Amino acid sequence: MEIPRDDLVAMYAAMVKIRYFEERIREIYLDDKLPAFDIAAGRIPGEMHLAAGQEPVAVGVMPHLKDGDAITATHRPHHIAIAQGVDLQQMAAEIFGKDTGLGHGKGGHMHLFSIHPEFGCSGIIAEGMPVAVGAALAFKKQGSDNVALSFFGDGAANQGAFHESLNLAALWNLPVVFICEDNRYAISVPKEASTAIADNSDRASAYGMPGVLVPDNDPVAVYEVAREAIARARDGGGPSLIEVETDRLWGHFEGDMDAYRSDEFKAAMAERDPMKTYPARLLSEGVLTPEEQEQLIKEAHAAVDEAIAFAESSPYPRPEDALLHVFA
Amino acid sequence: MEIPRDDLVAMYAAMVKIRYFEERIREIYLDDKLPAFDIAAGRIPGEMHLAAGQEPVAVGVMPHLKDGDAITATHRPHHIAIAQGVDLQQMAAEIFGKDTGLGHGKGGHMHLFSIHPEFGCSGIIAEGMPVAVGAALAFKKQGSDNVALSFFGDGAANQGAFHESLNLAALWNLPVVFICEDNRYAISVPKEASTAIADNSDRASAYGMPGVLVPDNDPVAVYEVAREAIARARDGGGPSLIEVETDRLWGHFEGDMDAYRSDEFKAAMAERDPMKTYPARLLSEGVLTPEEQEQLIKEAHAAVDEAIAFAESSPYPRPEDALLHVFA
Amino acid sequence: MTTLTERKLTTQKAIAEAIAQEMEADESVFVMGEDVGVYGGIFGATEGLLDRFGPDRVMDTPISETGFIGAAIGAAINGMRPIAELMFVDFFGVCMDQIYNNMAKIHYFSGGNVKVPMVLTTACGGGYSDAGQHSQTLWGMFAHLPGMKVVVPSNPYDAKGLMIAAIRDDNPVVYMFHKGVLGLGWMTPNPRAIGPVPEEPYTVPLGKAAVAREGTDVSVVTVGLTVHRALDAAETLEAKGISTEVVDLRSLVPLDREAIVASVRKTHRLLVVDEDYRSFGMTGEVITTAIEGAFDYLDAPPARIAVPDVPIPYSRPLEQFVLPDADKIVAGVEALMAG
Amino acid sequence: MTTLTERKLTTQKAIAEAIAQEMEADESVFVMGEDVGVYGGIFGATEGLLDRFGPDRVMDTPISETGFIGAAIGAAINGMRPIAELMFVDFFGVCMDQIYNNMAKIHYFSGGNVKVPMVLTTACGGGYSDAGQHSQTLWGMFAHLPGMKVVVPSNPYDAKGLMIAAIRDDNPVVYMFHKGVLGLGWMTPNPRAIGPVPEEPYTVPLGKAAVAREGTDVSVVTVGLTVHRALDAAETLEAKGISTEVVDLRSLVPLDREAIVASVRKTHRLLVVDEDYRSFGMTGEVITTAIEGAFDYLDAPPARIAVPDVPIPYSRPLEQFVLPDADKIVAGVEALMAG
Ligand SMILES: Cc1ncc(C[n+]2csc(CCOP(=O)(O)OP(=O)(O)O)c2C)c(N)n1
Ligand SMILES: Cc1ncc(C[n+]2csc(CCOP(=O)(O)OP(=O)(O)O)c2C)c(N)n1
Ligand SMILES: [Mg+2]
Ligand SMILES: [Mg+2]
Repeated sequence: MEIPRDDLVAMYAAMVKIRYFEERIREIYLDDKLPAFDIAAGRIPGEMHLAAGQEPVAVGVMPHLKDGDAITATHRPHHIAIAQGVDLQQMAAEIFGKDTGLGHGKGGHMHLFSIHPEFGCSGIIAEGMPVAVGAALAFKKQGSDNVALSFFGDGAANQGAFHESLNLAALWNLPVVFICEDNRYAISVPKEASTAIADNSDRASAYGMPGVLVPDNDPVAVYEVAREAIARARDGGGPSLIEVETDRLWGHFEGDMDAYRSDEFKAAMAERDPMKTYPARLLSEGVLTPEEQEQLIKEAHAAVDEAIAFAESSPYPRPEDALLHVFA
Repeated sequence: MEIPRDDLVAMYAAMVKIRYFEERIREIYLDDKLPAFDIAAGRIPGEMHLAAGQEPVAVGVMPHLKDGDAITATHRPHHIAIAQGVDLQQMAAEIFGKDTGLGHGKGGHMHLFSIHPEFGCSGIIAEGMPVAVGAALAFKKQGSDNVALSFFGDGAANQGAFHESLNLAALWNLPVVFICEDNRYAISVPKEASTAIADNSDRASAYGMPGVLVPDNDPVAVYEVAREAIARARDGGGPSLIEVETDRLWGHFEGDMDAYRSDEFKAAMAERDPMKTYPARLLSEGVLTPEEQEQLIKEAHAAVDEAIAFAESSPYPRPEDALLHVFA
Repeated sequence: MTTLTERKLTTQKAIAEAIAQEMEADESVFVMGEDVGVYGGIFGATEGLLDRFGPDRVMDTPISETGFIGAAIGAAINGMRPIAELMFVDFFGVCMDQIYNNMAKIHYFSGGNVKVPMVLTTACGGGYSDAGQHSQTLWGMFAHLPGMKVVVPSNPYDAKGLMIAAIRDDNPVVYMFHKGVLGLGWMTPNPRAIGPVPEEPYTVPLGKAAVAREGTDVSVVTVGLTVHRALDAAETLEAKGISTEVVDLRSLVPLDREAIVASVRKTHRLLVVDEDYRSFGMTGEVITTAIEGAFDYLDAPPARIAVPDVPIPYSRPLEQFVLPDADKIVAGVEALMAG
Repeated sequence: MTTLTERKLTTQKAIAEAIAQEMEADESVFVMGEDVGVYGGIFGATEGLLDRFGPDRVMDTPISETGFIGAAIGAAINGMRPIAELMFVDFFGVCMDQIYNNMAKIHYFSGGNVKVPMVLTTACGGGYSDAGQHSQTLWGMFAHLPGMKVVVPSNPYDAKGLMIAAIRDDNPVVYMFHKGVLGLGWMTPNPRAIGPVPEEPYTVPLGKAAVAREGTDVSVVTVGLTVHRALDAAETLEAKGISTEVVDLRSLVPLDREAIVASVRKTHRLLVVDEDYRSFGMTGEVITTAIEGAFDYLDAPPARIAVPDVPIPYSRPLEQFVLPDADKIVAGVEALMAG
């Protein structure tokens, strides 16, 4: 099936926005901490898991979503939230711990919750998987044709919640699509030291659901596989499992020395960086002109800069507001 | 491969012992509680999960075990413990809550722990599965050729611990055999309402380990499949998953009205009761004579009666002994 | 208020009725859990619901507590009001991440934007030789972790009203019913487990203790089945000339600290009784609450009776030794009066 | 005892050294957990071990806490002495069944026949904006559940001695290290996180508190990082003429009740400081212990400072508001002295 030009371009625009967002966050995060790294210091304290390199997984899925669809993501959530269209200013403000943030500064970068679009993430591996099943269950009960997407890492596929979630989704024939971001590492542990088989997509058969491996970190390949899976879910055809081989370009979190990955591995990743390969393809195929590209980059950067400026200039919550929102 | 006559007969003898044990326990359990059933009352209080009908799973595996092998079992543990040769007197005494019991009355029927042979069980679904993996890990580290067996129910196969355990065992190539007792029900919930695929043995492929379905509740069929799996584990060939279709003849626990299973289902189970079919086969094939059978039954019953008499005549622990054994 | 014509129900039936009435009134309420369907719940909390509401609203689940409790969260966020049953509270360990890190925290993390209106029902308590993985109460642990309300009814009237309040509450509520207060036909008979229950829906507010019996000499503060034990003890003590006030906390979160303090200010003596483990739990919290609010009123150091930090043993004499009962409460009060 | 030539280590290095020495001495000791190998543990507890002992004894695991902690139990029963690392204590919910229902209870269920000699190491504590799923201490919850020892070192010397004692103990020991006492290069510098540590193996007994600073006017009882906060506060208070005794509990199970009571009998005033949630936790237990053992000695009602029953918020001003610090301790002590 052909892919509309708009989608091809929109995916690229989202990728640019994501990468630039991650770069800006990284810069600000490290700026305040180096040379004597203090994780508690700076405008953005705490752990920071960035997704540079994994943009294709997020943007390839998003063109198929519609209003009311729900996403649960992981400790590495920015790319997915941005692709889905979560308010960038509120998201940035949350990461800066500001009162204007999605959670008034209570959640931080691992706990971004948005209602429109519906997005949630968490710091516990595989924690969002059953929640996506539950969102899909609600959709089914309510007779809507919305779908839920659950993103998770290769490391998460060995957590019990993976198994229970896929079984439930298949058993109840729910509109949920499980998307494994296989960057081959769970922090320092390579997939072959954690996973008894080569491809998690093969585990779909344990639940009688379709499982597809996308072996390239390519937005178009993701797009095509996700289109089918999401359409099937929307039509009442039940859940699927998609595994995308992707790259985490940077350390697991900022500050990670990344000593467990070889220089060759890192060089190979840089080589195949989708931020190089994808636009090159769009340009060479004439989908995009250099001028359009420049314009698109400018706009994406402006949106990010604006969001970060908003975050920086926003006030902190009052200390005693810590006591609010335990209960509704 | 041929099956030694001794094994065929030993399996039958164990079956007789198990069934008679379960019958005696049931009788005593209910005797003290009916007509006004009070779960707290009588010589054997609390929940009671009996395994009548599931004897083939236990006895088919046991001839392949040797000294030092370890077993973890479930809330329905008697048949396995008896087949393995756990001290029957101490086991009965534990069920009666006596000081002479395996755990001095602290554990009761769901928490039977024996050191020689090594047996443990638990009241939490799938809880024993990782423990068996750990026993196998110890065996491997110690360079022994012992194996660990983990028994669990069809219901347990949807618990996260199942997934994590099988993955770990396969990843580390451990000598453990997972044995699913598929009696098609988890309390009142039929397998098709809990499990997205027909056969849990097919889930072995999600871990790259062999998975075999034994579709008959037949000790000989179990024997053959277990022989191969245990030999492979012992030889360093790694774990396997065996699923045996079996029958829970009675309620989930004693007192269960069993209203969720049809009369036809129950009649069909009674029809194929292995306590009828297996000896009939042994007799017709000339493996056993009626005289030998009678003798064997007499001995098995005597052992059980003796164990129960021992339990009944043993003293209770002193109340204040409740404070002992929290810490070693 | 009790009249001869008043309808009486067991606590179990009161719970099932409350759920049924809310399901009737609100399409978004549904039930999920192991054996909640044709079995009606192992402890009958969902008795009759499958027949009335069908399998889409009364959903049997696999033994996948992480999966289905997490799914309840997702459904709650998306406009439903699920009731998820954890068959025994003792099983919390296989799914606690969803309960305490997710269900209880999403509202806070979201800065109040996302609501998680769900009820987690669960059976607790021992006394019938079900051993250490089926007899715990563990409410102190749930109450320690912020973000969930924790409700523990002791009688049929409260059970219905608290359940309806829990379902209507916009927060996650852990509704813990002690097996011994349910009035089940297969448990040791308990005359206090049956009582008048209005037919129409009503609520009992979460976070309000009840004075189960007024007294002037000593306050016994407790929750769940031991409310019954304390009431029994109070009768014995009355005969001995000691007037015992029994405070039924009814919920641990919110904890009605005012009720605790008020009772202690009145009686000047406090005995806390708990079927949970003694240390780092409810007894310490209630005593500390009294210290914080009524230190100068105390005629004796507050005392406590609880499970002495051992797993619940199986054998009857062992189990009876560790569980609070009326005799121990009587002895505890007498020691307090002497002290 | 400290001399100029004494070797100093950070708490983190002291922990790693303790493990290494026990692995050296005892073939049955091994380590498993996420990123314990080439990474050396996210908080460095296993630094250098992989190089020294190889992957068979320093095993990286999948993110399968139920699986590998359960496996540690099985290995412990079968002659090994595993050390299993739960990366952050906040993750307990995915594996608590193995921890509390299995690891902690098997010895009891077996009537003392089966031993489970294992150490569960885990990082805890906040203060660096890691938000509500990576900043908790939760030790009150572990201490509430019987069957496991619970150790919380506050300094390098104790960390090494307690770790060696934990490994040699025949019981399951939960060894909780607060990130803020480790002396990690990437955390806010803490001068108290480095100190003299003997090279040779030694033990610090489990269940014995330490008087971290002697004083006569008030006892501050606490554990973990807040020991440092209390010591800082004590210096400020000293300048104000208040002599503060700081008691470092070092382990919550066994709880050194005698040390608590002795200190309160001496000072007549008690402030309990805890980085865990306030209600149903350590503060209530320590206060109740003082009430039980030193009621008549108290000149004022004991007080407490703890996290005010909210999840740990991310944003710095919010987090600082909820965490105990030296200023709050100073204010708390001053209020106590006034009361
Ligand atoms: C239950 C649980 N265990 C461990 C962790 C610590 N942890 C955070 S991220 C991570 C690795 C995750 O790997 P993967 O799922 O592949 O995602 P990636 O980081 O590669 O995107 C681990 C182990 C956690 N957050 N939750
Ligand atoms: C984690 C957990 N969830 C639920 C239960 C309650 N429970 C006890 S037995 C049982 C059914 C088990 O079914 P299955 O595994 O098929 O074993 P069977 O009883 O059929 O032998 C359930 C749900 C439990 N003990 N532990
Ligand atoms: Mg990964
Ligand atoms: Mg079954």
